[in-house]
Amino acid sequence: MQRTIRTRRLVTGTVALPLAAALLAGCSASAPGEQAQDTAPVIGGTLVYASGDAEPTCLDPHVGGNYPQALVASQYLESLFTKDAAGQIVPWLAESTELSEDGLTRTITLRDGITFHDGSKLTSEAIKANIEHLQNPDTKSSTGYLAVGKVLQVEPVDELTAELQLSAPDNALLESLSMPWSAIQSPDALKRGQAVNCEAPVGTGPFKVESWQHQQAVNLVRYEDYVLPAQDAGRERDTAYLDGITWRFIPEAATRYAALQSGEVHVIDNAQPDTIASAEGAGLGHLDAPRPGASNRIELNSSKAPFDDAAVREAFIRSLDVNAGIDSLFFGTAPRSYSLLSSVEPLGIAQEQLFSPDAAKAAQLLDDAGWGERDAEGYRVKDGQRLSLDFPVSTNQSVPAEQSLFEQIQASAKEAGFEVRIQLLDLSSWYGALAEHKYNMVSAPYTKVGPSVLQVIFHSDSTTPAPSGYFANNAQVTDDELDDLLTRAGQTNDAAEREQLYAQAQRIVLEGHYVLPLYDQQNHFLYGKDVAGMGATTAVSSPIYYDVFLTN
Amino acid sequence: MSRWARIGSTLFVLLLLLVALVPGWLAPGDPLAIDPAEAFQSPSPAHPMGTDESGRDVLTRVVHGARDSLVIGIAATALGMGVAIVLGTAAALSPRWLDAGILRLLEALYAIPSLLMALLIIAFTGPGVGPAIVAVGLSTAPGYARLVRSQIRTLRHSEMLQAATVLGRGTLLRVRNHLVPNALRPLLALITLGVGQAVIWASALSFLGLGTPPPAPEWGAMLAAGRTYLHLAWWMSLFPGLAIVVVAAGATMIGRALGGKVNAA
Amino acid sequence: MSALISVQDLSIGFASDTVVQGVSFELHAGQCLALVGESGSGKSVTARSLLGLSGGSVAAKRLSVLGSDGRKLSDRQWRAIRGRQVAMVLQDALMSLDPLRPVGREITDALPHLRSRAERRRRAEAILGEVGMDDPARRAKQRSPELSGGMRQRALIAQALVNDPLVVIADEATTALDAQLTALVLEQLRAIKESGRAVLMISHDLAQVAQLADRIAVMRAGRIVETGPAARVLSDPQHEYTRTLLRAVPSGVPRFTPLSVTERHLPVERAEPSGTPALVATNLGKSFSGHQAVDSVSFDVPRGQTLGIVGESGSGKTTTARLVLGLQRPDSGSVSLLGEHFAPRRESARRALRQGLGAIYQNPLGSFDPRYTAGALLADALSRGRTRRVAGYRAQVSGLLEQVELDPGLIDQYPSQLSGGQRQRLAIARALAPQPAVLVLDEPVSALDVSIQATILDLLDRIQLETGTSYLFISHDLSVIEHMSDTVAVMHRGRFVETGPTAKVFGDPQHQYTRRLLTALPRFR
Amino acid sequence: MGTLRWAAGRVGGALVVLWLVATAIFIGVRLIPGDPAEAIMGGPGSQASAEALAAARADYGLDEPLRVQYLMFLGKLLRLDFGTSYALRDPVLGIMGQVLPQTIVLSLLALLLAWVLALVFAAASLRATRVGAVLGNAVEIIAAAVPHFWLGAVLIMVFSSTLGWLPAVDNGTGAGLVLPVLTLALPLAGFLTQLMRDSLSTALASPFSLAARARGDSRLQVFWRHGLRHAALPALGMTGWAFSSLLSGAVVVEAVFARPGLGRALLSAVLSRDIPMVTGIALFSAAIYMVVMALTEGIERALHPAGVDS
Repeated sequence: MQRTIRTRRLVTGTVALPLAAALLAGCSASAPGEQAQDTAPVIGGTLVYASGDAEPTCLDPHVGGNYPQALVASQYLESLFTKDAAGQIVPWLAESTELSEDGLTRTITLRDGITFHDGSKLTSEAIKANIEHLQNPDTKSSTGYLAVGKVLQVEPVDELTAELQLSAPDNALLESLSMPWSAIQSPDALKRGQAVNCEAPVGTGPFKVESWQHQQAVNLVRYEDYVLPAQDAGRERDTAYLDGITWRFIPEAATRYAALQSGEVHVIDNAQPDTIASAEGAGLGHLDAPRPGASNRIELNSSKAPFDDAAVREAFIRSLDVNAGIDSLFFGTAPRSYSLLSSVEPLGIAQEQLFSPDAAKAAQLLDDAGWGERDAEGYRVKDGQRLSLDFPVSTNQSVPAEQSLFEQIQASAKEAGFEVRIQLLDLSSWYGALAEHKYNMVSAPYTKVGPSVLQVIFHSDSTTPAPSGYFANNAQVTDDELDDLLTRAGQTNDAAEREQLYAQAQRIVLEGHYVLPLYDQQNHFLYGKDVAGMGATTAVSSPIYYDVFLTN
Repeated sequence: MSRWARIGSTLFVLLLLLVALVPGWLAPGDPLAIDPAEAFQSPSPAHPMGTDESGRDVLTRVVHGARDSLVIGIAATALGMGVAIVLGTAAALSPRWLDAGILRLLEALYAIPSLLMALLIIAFTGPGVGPAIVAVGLSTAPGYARLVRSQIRTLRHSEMLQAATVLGRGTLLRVRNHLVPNALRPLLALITLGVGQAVIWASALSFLGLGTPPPAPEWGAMLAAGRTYLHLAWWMSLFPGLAIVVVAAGATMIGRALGGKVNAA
Repeated sequence: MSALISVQDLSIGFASDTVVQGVSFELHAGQCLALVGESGSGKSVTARSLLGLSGGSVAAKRLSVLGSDGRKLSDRQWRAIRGRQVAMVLQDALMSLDPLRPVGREITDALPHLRSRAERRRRAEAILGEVGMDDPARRAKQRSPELSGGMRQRALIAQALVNDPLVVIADEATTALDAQLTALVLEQLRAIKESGRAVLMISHDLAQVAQLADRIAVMRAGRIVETGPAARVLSDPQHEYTRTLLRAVPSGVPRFTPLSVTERHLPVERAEPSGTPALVATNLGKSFSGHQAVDSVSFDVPRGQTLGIVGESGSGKTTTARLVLGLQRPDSGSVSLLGEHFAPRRESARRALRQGLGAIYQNPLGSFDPRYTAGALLADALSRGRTRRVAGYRAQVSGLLEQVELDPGLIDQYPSQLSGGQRQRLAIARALAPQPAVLVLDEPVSALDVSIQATILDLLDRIQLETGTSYLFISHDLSVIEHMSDTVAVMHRGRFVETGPTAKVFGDPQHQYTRRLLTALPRFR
Repeated sequence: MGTLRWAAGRVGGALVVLWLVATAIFIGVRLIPGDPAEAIMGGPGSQASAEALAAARADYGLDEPLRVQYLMFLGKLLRLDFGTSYALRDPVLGIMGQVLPQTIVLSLLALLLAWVLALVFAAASLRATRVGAVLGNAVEIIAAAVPHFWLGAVLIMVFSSTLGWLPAVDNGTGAGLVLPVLTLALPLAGFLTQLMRDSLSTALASPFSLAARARGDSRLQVFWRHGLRHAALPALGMTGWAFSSLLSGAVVVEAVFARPGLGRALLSAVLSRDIPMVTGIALFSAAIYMVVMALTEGIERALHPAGVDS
C-alpha cells in the first residue's frame, strides 16, 4: 500500500487509523476521549475553521509566502513532494525524481491522471510555469522565490517529465518543493493575472476555492474529481469527506476559543496556551504540530554594540532564566529548546549547557567587558553609555504569552544591568525597524522544511538586504568558516557529510551566543468533539482536512 | 451640588491624587517585579487582587498605573481643551465668514469618529503614548470647541453682558470679568467628564495594540493583556477595568455635580 | 340649586409640608368663583385637587365633584371627569400646549370617546371655530410656536372646552398676557359662565378677578382668609390681607400714593421739571430684515419725571429701550442724554456718559454674573469694574442696600439664592450705584406678585423723589403705567400712536387703539 | 429658512467638510516619513521591488509637482475613484460596498437598542424609589464608563462560553448580532439615559403635561404623546455624536467579535499602511456622519420647526 507514507502518530497513541494520513513526525493529535477511533467516516457537512492570523491578502502562497497562506492553501494546492512520518522527503504529485551525477540536473516525473480544479491535466508544463511564476519579480514571492533560487531553468522533457537545471548543487531542493509556498497551480490559472489568481488559486487539492468574501471567510468546497496521488486501500473514494470548509478569521483569541466552545466553529488555530490546558479537560481535541525549520529564538544583533562583543552576548544569555517563565506562560505546551532548529528537524543539535543561567558569570563577563559601573536606575554603563537593548516585537508574530515572556526577559535582564526596550510594533513597522537596523535583539520565526534554513538565516549573504530591505540573518552573523560549512552542507550529496557539516555550523552559532533558543514555533490547533480524523499535515505542519469528517 | 456630593467628590479626587503621586504609600511593591512561579495566583491576602501572567502583583500595578492612566487622560483632555478654547473663541468672535470656516473645520474634525481619528493619526505617526494622547485630544477638541463657541455666542448677547455694557464697562473688562470666566465654567465640568472618556479611549488604543507599551502598568494595557486570560484569571482584567470604570464614573459624577451635561463629551 | 363642586375642610400635604389647610368652598352652575392669592398660597394645588391632580395627599370632610366623592375616586374614574366634566385652562399657552404637537391633536386627544378620526377632527375644528379661530382646519395642523399669541390662547381654551365641561378651572389664565389677550380670555370665560356652566378662576390679580367673579375667596398660606360676594370683598374687605392685596393694585391710584402697607406716606412735593430734559429721543427708527420695529419715535423725559411707554408684546417697546441704551444702533434718529449726544455714537466715545444712564430688566437674574455675590455686584458697579471685593466699598454698599431696603445680611448671597423681589431690589441698587440721571425700566415688575410689585413700585417712587432720577418706564400693564407715569406714550406697531399727560391719555383717549386698550383696563375702585 | 435653502446649505457644507478631510489626508500622507511610494505599497514591510515602487510612483503621479498631485487626487475623488487597496488589491469603492452595510447595520441596531434601553430606563427611573434611583444612576454611569472591548469579552465569557446561550461570532443567523450589538449599545445607553431622563422629567413636569392630564389623558398616554417626543428631541440632537461614537466602538467591537466591517477594515488598513483604504474609510465615515446629521436635523425640523435655528 502506497499510503504507508502517511501514518499517524498519536500522543495518546493507540491505534493508527487505517485511513489516517499523518505525514509529519512530531505532530500529534490528542483526540477527544469519547470519540471512537473506528467510527465510520461521515460524508458531508461543512467544517468551520477559525484562524487567528491576519487574513491573507492573497490566497496564492506564491505571492509573498507566509504561514497563514500555507494553512489555507494546503487544502486546495498540493506540492510535488511531501514528508513522511519518518521525516523523509517522498514524492507526492511527483512520482519519481532523479539527480544527475554533477548534482546540477534534477529530473522530476509527475503522476499521471491528476487534473486541476479547472479541468486541465497536470503536466510537466505546470512545473515550468510554477517555477517561473515564483521567479518572476512581479509575483513578489519571498519564500517560494528563495526555495527555487538555484533553479536556472525548467525543461519539459515529455508530458510528465521535466528537467530542472540548477546553478549549483542543492540538496534541499526536494524539501523546498515540498512546501505549500512552492505548490503547483494550474498554468492556465496563473495566466489570469495576479489579481484574479489571488482570489481563487487553482490547484489539485481535495478542496477548491469557491469564493472569498473579504474580511469574512474563504469558502472551500470539495473537489469532486480529486485523485489522491498516493493509493489508499482504506478509502472507498478519493474525494474528501467534507462538503467544504468555511475558513474564517477571528483574530481575538478569547472569541475564537469561545466560538469553539459553543460549537460555532469546529477547528481553531493559534490556540492560547492556557486554553489548550482547559480544552483537554473540556473534551476538545488538540493537535500539536510544531513547524519545521528554525526554532523560535531571540537573535542578538552582532553587528552593533553592545552585542558585537561575544562576552556581552553570553552575559545577556547567562543572566536570563527563561524556563520558569516558559513553564508558567505556556502551561507545559511548549518544551524549552536549546537548538537552532525545530524539534522536527532530525539534524538539529541541542547544547543545553550553553544556556544555563549563571548570574555570577554574567556579572563577571560584563565587568570584564567594561560595563562595571551602574547608573542611578541600576543599569550598567560604559563611557557614559547605558547598556540598552532595543527589542522590536511584532504583535502579529508573537502571541500574548510570548510577549509576556519578553517582558519577563526584560525584567530579569534589568537585574543584571541591561535595559531592554521593548517596542510593540505592527508587522509593517517591525519590518521597517529591522530594515533600518534599529534593533539589538529580535525574534523572527522562519519556517522552512529541512536544515537548509540555517543557510537562510545564518549565511553572511543573508545580511545583505534584498531590494525591499529585508534580510533573514537578523543576528548578523558573518563568519567565513560558517559560510563555507553552510555552502558545503547545502551542496553535498552525502547524507552523513551533510549532517556532520550542519552540526558543525550549528555549533559555531550556538557557541558564539548569537541566539537564545526558546521553543519550537508553536502550532497548536483545537477542535470540537464532533471533529474526527484530525492529524494529517503537510511538510510544513499545516493540517490537511482531507481525512477529516464531522461525526454529527 | 449637594453637600454629600461635594464631600464625596473631593475625597475621591484627593484619593486619586494621592494614589497617583505617592503610589508606594498604598502599594509598596515594585509593579514590574516578576515572579513566574507566582503567576496566575487568584486573589488572596498576600495578593488582594491576585497576580498576572508573570507573577506581578495586580494591586501594586493598579495603584502604580493610576499615574500613567491619569496623565494620558489629563494630557489628552488638556490638549483637546486647549485647541477647543482657541478655535471656539476664534469662531465665536470672528466675522461671519471666518466663523463659518472654523465651524466647517470643526465639523470636519467631528465627522471622523474619535477612534478612527486616532487610528488615522497613528497611521501617520506610528503607535505610542504621544500619538495616543494627541489622537484622543484632537478627536475630543471639536466637541469642546463647539461648546466654547456657543457658550461665548450666547453670553455675548446675554443680558449679563448688556448690563455690563450699560454700566459702561469696556470690551476688555467685559471679556475678562464676565465673558471668559462664564464661558469656561461649564467646561470645568466637562474636563472631568473628558478625563474619564479619554482614559477609556486610550485603553481602547491599548487594546488594539497601539497604546502604552508594556510592561508599564497602564490600566488600558493591563486590561488588554488580561482579557486574553479572562477564562483563567478574571482578576487580571477585572481590577484594572474597575479602576477605569471608577475613574470614568467618578469623573462623570463630579462633572455632573459641577453642572455639566453629557452632550459635549 | 345644588353645588357642582363642594369642598369642605380640604387639606393637601406634600411629605411633611401641609400646603392647603381647612379650605372650604362651593361652586354653582352659572357662577364664577375666584381663588385669589399670591404664589405659594396654595390656590393652584387646591384647584388641581378638584381634578385629582394635586400630586399630594388629599384629606377633606367633603370633596364632591359633580356628585362624585373625590376622596374615593380611582385614577380611572378621575379620568372620566377630567376634560369631560371639569376642564382646566392653564397659564401661558406657549407652555401649556405641547410645542412639538399640532394643536389639533392636543384637542382630539381629549376626544377618545369619539371613535372615528374624522369625527374627532370635525369636532376639533368646530370648537376652534367657536373660540374665534380663523381657518380652523389649517390652524389645527399647526404647532403652538407657529401660532400668534391670540391664536395660541384660543387653542388652549378650545382644548379645555371641546367636551363642553360643566366646570372650567382657569389657573392664572390671564397672567402675563397683554391687555388684549387678557380681554380675550376673560370674554371666553364670561361666555362659559353665561352659558350656565361654572368657572373657578385662580389668580393673583384682584383687579382682573373683579371683572368676572361672583364670589371671591382670598387665600394665604394655604388657608382661605376671607370669602364672600365679589362686590363686598372688593368694596369692604374684612381681612387685613385682603386689604393689602387691594391696596397693591395700582390701577387708578394717583402717583406717589403708596401701594404697599409698609411704605410710609411720601411727601408729594416735586420740583417742576426745568432745564434740558434728561433724555431726548428724536425720530428713532429701526428695522429688522424688513420689519419696521421702531418707526419715527420721538420723546423726551424731563428731569425727575417719568415717561411711561405702554404697548402690547411686539409693539416695539423693548427695541426702543435698546436703542436708548445704546445696545442697538438706530437706523435713523438720535438719542441725547443730559444734552449730550449719546446714540448713535462710538461706544468708546460715550462710555463716560453711561454713568448717567441705568437700566432695570424684567428678569434681573439674567443680568447678573452668576459668579458674583450681591455685595460683589455692587462693589463691581461702584468700582466701575475694577474690583468685586466689598472691602473698599463697604459703606457705599451698605448705603445702596439701605436705599433699596435690602437686608444687609444678604450681602454674601448669590442672586440665585434671592427671591424675585429681592433680586429686583438688588438690580435697582446696582443701577443706582453710579448715580444715574435716567433709569430705563423694561417691564421691571411684570414677573412679580402683586404685593411685591407694590413694594417695588413704591420703592421706585421714593427713589425718584429722593434723587430726582428720571424714568423711562416700559410695561404692557396699563394700570402700572397709569400709576407710575407723568407722561404716557402708547406704542403700537413701532409707532407712538398717542402721547400725553397720563390723566389725559387715560381719561380722554384720542386714538382708537388707545381706546381699545383701555377697555381692557380693570376698574373696580 | 426654507427647507430647500436648508438642504442646499447642508449639501454645500458637507462638500466643504469632505474636501477638508480629503485635504488633511493628502497632507498627512505626504508627512509620513519615508518614501510615499513605499507607503503606498504597504510600508517598508511589504518588500516591494524597485519596479513595483516605480510603477506606484507613476500610477499616483508622485513624480509630478505637489500641486498637480493634489489636483489629481481631488479629481479622482470627484469621480468616486478612491483607488485600489494595496493590501486587498481590490478597488476601495468595492470594498466599501461590502463592509459599509455591515457596520451600518450593526451601528443602527446598536443605536436603536440604546434608544430603547435609554427610554425604558429613563421612564423606569421616573417612578423609582430613592434607593432605586441611586442604583439606576450608578448603573447608567458605570455602563457609560465601561470600555467596549472589555464589555465584549465579558459578555462572550458569560453568554457564549459559560452559558452557551448566544454565539460569540456570526453564524449566519441573527443571533450572532446580539452580543456585538449589546456591547455597542450598553455604554451608549448609559449616556442617553442620563440625557433622556433629564428631558423626560422636564417634559412630564411641564404645564402641557399637566394640561394633558387635565384633559383626561392617563399617565401612559402623557408619556407616549408628550414625554417621548421631548425626551427624544435632545437625544436626537445627539444622534450625530452617538453614531460617530458607535463607529468608533465598531472598530473595537468588530475586532472582538471578528465581524467584517468598516472598523476592522480601517484597523487592518492602518496596520498595513494601506493609504487608499484609509482615505476611503475616512471620507466614507465623514460622509456617513454628514448624512446622519442631515437626517437628524431634518427630523428635528419636522418635529420642532421653531426650535431649529442654532
